[in-house]
Amino acid sequence: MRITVQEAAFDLGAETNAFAAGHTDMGAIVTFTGVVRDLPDDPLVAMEIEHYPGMTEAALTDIATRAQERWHLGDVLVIHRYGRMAPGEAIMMVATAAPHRRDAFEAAEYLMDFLKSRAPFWKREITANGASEWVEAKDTDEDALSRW
Amino acid sequence: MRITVQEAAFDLGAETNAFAAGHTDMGAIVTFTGVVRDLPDDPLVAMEIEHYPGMTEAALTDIATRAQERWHLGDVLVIHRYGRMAPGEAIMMVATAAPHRRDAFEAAEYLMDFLKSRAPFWKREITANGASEWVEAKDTDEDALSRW
Amino acid sequence: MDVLYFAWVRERIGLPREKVETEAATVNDLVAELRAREERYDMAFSDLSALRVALDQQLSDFDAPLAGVREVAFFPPMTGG
Amino acid sequence: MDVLYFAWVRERIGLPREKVETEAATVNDLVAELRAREERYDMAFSDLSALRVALDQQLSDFDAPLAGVREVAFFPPMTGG
Repeated sequence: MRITVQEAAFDLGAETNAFAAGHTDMGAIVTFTGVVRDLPDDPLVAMEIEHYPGMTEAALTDIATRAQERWHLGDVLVIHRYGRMAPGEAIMMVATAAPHRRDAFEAAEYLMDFLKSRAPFWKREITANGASEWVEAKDTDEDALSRW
Repeated sequence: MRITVQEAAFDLGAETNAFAAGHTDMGAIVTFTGVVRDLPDDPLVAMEIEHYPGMTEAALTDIATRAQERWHLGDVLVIHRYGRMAPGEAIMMVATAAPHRRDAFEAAEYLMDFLKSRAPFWKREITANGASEWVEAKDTDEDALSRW
Repeated sequence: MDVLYFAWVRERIGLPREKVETEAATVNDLVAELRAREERYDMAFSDLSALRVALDQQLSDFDAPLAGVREVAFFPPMTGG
Repeated sequence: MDVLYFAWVRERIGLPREKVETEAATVNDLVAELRAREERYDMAFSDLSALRVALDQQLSDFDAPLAGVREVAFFPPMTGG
């Protein structure tokens, strides 16, 4: 298991290759990547993410540990950034390796559902006029937890 | 949509980066990669995949088109190899880009479930003593289709 | 009509494709004609539940009509991914 | 006891963390003490349903006891991913 919380950008492809290369005994690799959306008519100029150092790593480790207890997994990777990032940049990724595809898929969805609502990150959107607004949590994200 | 059926190996990280870079207007990117399992005590020395040129591309395009009709997706990528590949090598990958993570995840699972049982590929395992055996289709793979 | 064989069907019959002159009305009729030819065909088609058929590169059924079909393919259940 | 504030809770209260001397038995008691201090605290804690609390970096509840707790954090619902 590798949990990384960092300010710097990461290379999705390089991380994906490194993760896959470390698990050639696993038949199935799933990745999820969250991206700051870059829409043509969007006033968004940046996303800022605040987090709770210490608790963030603990919460992500706890979520990943639960996933490993629940599914037959070879490994789990979570990378999540904080600080300021531009539209089009990757915010975070998770990766799962498993002998079977269903485990890899379900575990990745589980990681994402809990990461969204249980890891202490808060997003703020900075718009062209300099205004900034905290992103509100969605009821659908809280509801997503009920399926697990 | 890009559907590629090829004999050559592909670079999972490079394909993932290229796919993500082409869809910065999408918040969620999911990839699935199937790997020839490389187990320490496994007699497997190679996997050979036969396919049905023409029908393969048509079947994959049909599956991807159905996924795009069913979920809100920005794009779909399918790469599948045929011919001989060594343990540890990637056999295939799918990628989905969507505004929301649930669509990206479900569409990727749907693509995989149908690709497994409806795209004309046949795997053969070559063992150390030179014997080769066709991989048998699993009932669980056929059953997986019933959820869609 | 082009008849194609894949995977172990190809191996049992011993060739990947052949031209077949037939008046068979359905896939089942074509299978019966092929089985009557030689032992290796008879063996290959002995358990249809272990076989799939595609007509002009579309998955189909053994009771489907062959009118207008140019390419028939027989193969075991797929194992891609 | 260290009390931490994140996101708009931090902005409304105007600081990211502070030391608080308290005999509060529960999180609710601590919140009542803070609200009584100043308008900005009263505003920040006006709707507890919009807030979450962590005790020693574990998510908890407002009626949880504070005995033995060294770090309390208040923040809005998380929005990672």
